[in-house]
Amino acid sequence: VSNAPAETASTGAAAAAPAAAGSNAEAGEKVTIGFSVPAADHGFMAAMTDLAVETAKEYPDVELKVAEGTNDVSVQISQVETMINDKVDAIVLLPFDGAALTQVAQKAMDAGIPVINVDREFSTAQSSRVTVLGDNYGVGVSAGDFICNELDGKKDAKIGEIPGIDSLPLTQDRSRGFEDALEKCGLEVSNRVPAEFTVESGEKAASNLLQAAPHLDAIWNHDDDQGVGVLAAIKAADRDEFFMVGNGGSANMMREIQSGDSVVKATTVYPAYQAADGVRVARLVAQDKALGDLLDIEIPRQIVLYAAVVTAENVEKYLPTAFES
Amino acid sequence: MNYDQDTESTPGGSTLLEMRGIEKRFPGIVALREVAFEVTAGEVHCLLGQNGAGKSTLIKVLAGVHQPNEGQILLDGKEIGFSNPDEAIKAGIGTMYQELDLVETLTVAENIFLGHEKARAGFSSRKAEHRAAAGLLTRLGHPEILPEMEVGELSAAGQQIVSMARALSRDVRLIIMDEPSAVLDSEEVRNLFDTVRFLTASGVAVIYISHRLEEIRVIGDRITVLKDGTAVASNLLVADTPNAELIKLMTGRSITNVFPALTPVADDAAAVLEVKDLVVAPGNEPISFSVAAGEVLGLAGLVGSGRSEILGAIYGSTKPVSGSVHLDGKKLRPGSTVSAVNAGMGLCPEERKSQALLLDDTLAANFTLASIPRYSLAGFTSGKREYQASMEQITKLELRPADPMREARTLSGGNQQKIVLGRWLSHGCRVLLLDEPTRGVDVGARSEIYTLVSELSRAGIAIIVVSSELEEVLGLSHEVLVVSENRIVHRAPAAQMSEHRILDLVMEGTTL
Amino acid sequence: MSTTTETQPSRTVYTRPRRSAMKWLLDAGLRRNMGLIFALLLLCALGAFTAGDRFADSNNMMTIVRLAAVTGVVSIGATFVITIAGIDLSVGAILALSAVWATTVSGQAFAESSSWIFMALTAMAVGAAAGLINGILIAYGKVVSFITTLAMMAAARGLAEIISDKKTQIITVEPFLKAVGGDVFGVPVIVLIFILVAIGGWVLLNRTTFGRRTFAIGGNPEAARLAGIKVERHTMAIYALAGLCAGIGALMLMARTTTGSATHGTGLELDVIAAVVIGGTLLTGGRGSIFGTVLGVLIFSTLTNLFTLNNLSLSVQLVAKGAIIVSAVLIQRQLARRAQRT
Amino acid sequence: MSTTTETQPSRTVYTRPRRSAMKWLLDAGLRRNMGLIFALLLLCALGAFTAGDRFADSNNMMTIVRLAAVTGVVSIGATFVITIAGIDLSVGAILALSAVWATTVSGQAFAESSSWIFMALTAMAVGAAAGLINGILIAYGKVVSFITTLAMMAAARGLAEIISDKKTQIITVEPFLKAVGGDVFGVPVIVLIFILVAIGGWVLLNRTTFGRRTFAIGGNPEAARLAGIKVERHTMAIYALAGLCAGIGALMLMARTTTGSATHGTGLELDVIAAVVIGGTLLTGGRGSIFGTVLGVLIFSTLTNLFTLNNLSLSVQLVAKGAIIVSAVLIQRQLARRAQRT
Ligand SMILES: Nc1ncnc2c1ncn2[C@@H]1O[C@H](COP(=O)(O)OP(=O)(O)OP(=O)(O)O)[C@@H](O)[C@H]1O
Ligand SMILES: Nc1ncnc2c1ncn2[C@@H]1O[C@H](COP(=O)(O)OP(=O)(O)OP(=O)(O)O)[C@@H](O)[C@H]1O
Ligand SMILES: [Mg+2]
Ligand SMILES: [Mg+2]
Repeated sequence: VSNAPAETASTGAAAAAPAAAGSNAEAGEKVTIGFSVPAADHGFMAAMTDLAVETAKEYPDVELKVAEGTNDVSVQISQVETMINDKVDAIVLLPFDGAALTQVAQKAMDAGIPVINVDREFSTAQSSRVTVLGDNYGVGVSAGDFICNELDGKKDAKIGEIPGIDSLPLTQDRSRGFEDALEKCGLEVSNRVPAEFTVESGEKAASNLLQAAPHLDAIWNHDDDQGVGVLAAIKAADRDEFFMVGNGGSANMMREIQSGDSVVKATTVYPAYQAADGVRVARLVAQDKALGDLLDIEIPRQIVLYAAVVTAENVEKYLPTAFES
Repeated sequence: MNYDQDTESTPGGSTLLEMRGIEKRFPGIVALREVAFEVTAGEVHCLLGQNGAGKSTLIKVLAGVHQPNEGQILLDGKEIGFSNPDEAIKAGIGTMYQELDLVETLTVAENIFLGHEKARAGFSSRKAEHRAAAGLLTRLGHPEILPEMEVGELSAAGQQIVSMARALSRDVRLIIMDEPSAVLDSEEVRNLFDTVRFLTASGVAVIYISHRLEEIRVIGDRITVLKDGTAVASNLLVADTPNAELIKLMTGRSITNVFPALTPVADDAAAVLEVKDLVVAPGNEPISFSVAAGEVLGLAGLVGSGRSEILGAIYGSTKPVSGSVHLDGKKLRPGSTVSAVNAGMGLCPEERKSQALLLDDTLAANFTLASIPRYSLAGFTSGKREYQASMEQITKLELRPADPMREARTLSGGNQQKIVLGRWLSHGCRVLLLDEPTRGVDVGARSEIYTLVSELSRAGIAIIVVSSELEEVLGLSHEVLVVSENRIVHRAPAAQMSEHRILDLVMEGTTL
Repeated sequence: MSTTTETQPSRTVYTRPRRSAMKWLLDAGLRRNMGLIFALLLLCALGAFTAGDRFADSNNMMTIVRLAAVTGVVSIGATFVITIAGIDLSVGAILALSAVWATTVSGQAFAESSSWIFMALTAMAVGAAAGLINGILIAYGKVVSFITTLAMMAAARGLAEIISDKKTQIITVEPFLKAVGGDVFGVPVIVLIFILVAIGGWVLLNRTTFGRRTFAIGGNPEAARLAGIKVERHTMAIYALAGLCAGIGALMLMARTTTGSATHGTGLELDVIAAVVIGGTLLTGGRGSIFGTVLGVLIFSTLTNLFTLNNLSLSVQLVAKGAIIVSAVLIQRQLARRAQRT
Repeated sequence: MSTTTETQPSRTVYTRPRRSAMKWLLDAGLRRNMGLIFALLLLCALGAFTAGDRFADSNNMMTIVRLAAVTGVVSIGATFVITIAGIDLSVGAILALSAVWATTVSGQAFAESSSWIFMALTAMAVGAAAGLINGILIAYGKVVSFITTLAMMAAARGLAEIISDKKTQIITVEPFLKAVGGDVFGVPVIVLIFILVAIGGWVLLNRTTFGRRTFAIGGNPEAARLAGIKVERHTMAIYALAGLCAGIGALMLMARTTTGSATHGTGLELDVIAAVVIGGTLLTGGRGSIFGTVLGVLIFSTLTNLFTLNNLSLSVQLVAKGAIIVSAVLIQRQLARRAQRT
């Protein structure tokens, strides 16, 4: 993504070292970057926003214009319109709904402002200069594969799934990947209760799920932040006949994995530093630079971040890079 | 009227309260100007004046509801000022407001003790309150009003009794009664007077406001007359001041003939309104009668005898159990006010505030409410036509202030009543139902309304009048229906009836 | 025929004291909304001060109005509902349902083969129909509006999700996007729609018998009933109108986003009620101001714009928003009181 | 009917017909909530029928109540607010602010070194203080409650984000989790808190001077003022009470989730108002029922549980929820009407 090694780049203020990024780190011409995201109504989104803002502060040549976080596409469109009027040099856009923001992104591109699309994809690739994505389908597959492996051919295993906001395409992609992976080993999801990415909703969804399924073998929880609530519910119900896989890669979950006596056995890394990377890329694009380690003199069109699986074996390696949700 | 004559002499007690140079301004109007007013302990001081003269405003200043712009209030010779009602209450001033000031969703006992609940450490003691409330109500002659009843379920008269009980529930030195008799019948007014006498005998002063001069004669000691916000006469002795002089003081003219002569109904006049076997509520007897063009029919009876309910069933505001109503031979849809209004019927309901007025809207909007389409072209309203119609009614009814763009809320009680009448006058109906049309209306306007009724009847309109003042029913109507306990017990030409006869008929009709 | 004419042959003609057009304008709109106008101007001054030309730029102004347009149109409908002391929590969900219904595959195919107008009509019809259901339940079923529209909010949103299978429907009918998403003489069509709906709403509320009855029902439903007004039918019509406005809002949002989605209009109900209430329409009914509503919507969208132009942290923006809302209302009250005194 | 043995004829005329004391009692409590009880029983029957043992299981019942507890406590406070014809949109945000304030690092460190009670007290104090600010603005500033609490909703949420730096604060004070998150004789403490608050709320509303005045202010504020009640002070106290309840809700949610977070209580305000209104408290004020509110909260939480046990998709849940809400109210009305007729 950036020229820095992934681990250090991802931690924002803590470890990021622009100096390591070679010549790209040197201050270039001053650029203004517009930044618009959905409301920080859950921990992951908040972490993502914050990392981006922190990252921007590291670069003296970047001025980041943060628009009010909103889940109203109409408002978000207007924010982008305002940025276009404002003639910013690049826009980092994490759309509430990718398809709905496509047109206005196109408008920005047409106006000569490069748009960096983060996390939730536009409906046409031409509407952004670069797309930085987590691998949502891949995350689902990883979680599914891990569960298949752990259960080791156990038939009729009961699997619970606690997705996040169900109407988001990224949730749908994750579930699809999960289903596909389970299918390969002959399993399927027996109970599925969506939460809303918040601790509170996670606790509520899990409480009900545990009642609906008197016995479970595994749970996949889509989001580590809501996972804190899920764990609280599991403790309250005093259940431990199953194991749980998370997603997101929060420090909390990694510590759970590390402790060894938790139901949490693994989590997939869904990087919260996507937006931060988006900001870095935007800076480079605006300053007309390339990614230092690639021969390509242009920034690539799409960057899909790798979805690693964190387990007790490799948690030491990932913990320092994890975000505090 | 035959209230028991007051034989007490005017008490020469000490001055309890004095108001000096009171001035009260509202946006766009000066309601009180340099008013001086005094009350001595143990007297009944009557406050007279036309609608909008400022009576209610004056007593609200006294009760701490309004703060005067100028002037002083002295209690026992010491200057005081009330910045809120609580302070006035604490100083021993109890008030029965003109517009009933009860919380309809609370029970009788809860209303009586509101603000001074019987409680131990904050926990209310329902039993003690119920006992005390029942005691007060019995003392007022109404043990049938149970303390646990919700006030909203009581009739207006019942609510007035509760209001009275509330004023008595505190230690008071002065009680203000703003038109307490407006919703009461003669029987009940007598009851009220007994209470007033009991109070004055123990040294409590009473400020009494009413538009019925006979009542003043019976209960009052001294009179202060307000006109357009100024006191035109103060401390007149009741015994020395004839009615004619009072009327002159209030209105600036003399009114002699109260009830205009009725034009007899032609023998061949067609029945406009026919009521056939109407059963108003489950268990009631069916009622039938008809009213001819130009006829005024009075419904006489005691409060709560069911007169308003009969009007409601005819008008369609409540759905009758069975039976039918015909207007010009056409059957009306039962339970539909739309059908009644379209056929040419109009109703002035008894509770103007809750049933008739748009308090926050202009007078013009209130006048035209029933005939909105008439003041519009192809669905678009015409301000000019509305203004014209409103001004006509304002002039005709002598409404004050004469400004169609004023909010109805800011008008005095009597003037608000005139708005409702004006609504149907400008609408123009074949049949007009008047439920207590002169409630709270001053002498001058009252005679205007009487004249209006006779004019309307001459123009061929059928009218039904309900009034708790038997004199009014008798004076206005061609024929009288006596109603008792939801039944029509008698029908006769008004000329053959008297107040006594009606009361006798009512008693006979009452199942004991 | 008024009896007055019959009994009084000579009829005096009363002429309304002449008010100059200027004074009338002051009275009708400006005076009462002085505080709001003041608050809006203050925000603009703040914008000009903090963001200079970038704020005062005509493009930026158009952006503000464009943002206000969707909420604005829906708020006009809600003004009627709140004027009769009702509340409509379902407008956001109805908007989503209308948008999704109009953009389903079969619908779009039909629109493509015939005319884009059908897509627009579908959205409006669906909105009006959902509003009508609200209206029937409230007026004839006597279920309180809060509960009815809360239920509709859940049901319409759920139905929208089912219809769209939770997928964002991309609009492929180009003529629709051109027509509703385009410009006329440099003014975006959705802004024109907003202006038209606002003017239409103002006339309907203040200059027609329909509006007169609306105020009457809001002020005193019992009095309205006794005066022969069809309170139930009128109430039903008003909720249908609010639904229709949500449908119009749907097609505007469709053009703006080039999509139909079950997530459209999430949280819109609160924005709408806030705009209407800030605009001076009383939740207790009987008073309503379309002009005030438009100002309310503009205030909120200017606020968003201001925040976007300046570089406040998201959390600080929220705190500031709260403080600004309360101050705006306090200023409004202060000015209104002073106006009354003079 | 009591007959007077005085000279007058018996005049039972001031009263509308005729209800015995027994019937009155029935009316006051059970009868009025009959429809709700019926709806809840119907839901339970449905649960037992579709999910059998899993539904009727005592653990499951406890889960339903446990999930109802937070919303329940906050709704008790809101019942007072709505009884005086107010509205409080800020409870969710206040809850978040209280939770975050109590769980900041320094706060937790202090609690750890002294007593966990301080954490609980902090949450309640913050809630009450925020409510007090609402109350002052509404009662003395005369800003309508909708606007004030809308502003507080934004401001409190923003402040919570600033304080928590948008991070989920994990609670490390074990004694707190043990005390509030634990059980007493098999009953979760948060359920006990819910029961206590409900009983306390009921007593306060129905058995004290405070409650009496609350009803009076809601029923007719002008009459209450004329009766010498300090309407402003009382109004202020009620909003503070609602804030306090949100603070209690915060510490319950903290125990339930073992965290404090600025996202706590998102959307809670609507759930709360819905529960209160379904429970028979009128938005127009003057009538409020704590028992009804508790039933309302239980109905919603049972509904969610039912849906989850039956593995319904969220969209279908939404549609069903809408339909069930409206039917429940229609049934309620039908029953009430029948009760009136007999
Ligand atoms: N709150 C108010 N705002 C504006 N004007 C008011 C207000 N209250 C009263 N007025 C005006 O003050 C004048 C006096 O009214 P008031 O109610 O005292 O009359 P009143 O003598 O009691 O009449 P009535 O016999 O009809 O009750 C009227 O012109 C009325 O319109
Ligand atoms: N809506 C109602 N619900 C229940 N009882 C009612 C209702 N309206 C009237 N009543 C009762 O019916 C009886 C007849 O009342 P109604 O108002 O018709 O009497 P009235 O003769 O007009 O007396 P008033 O002068 O008090 O209006 C009374 O006992 C009254 O309390
Ligand atoms: Mg008066
Ligand atoms: Mg009557």
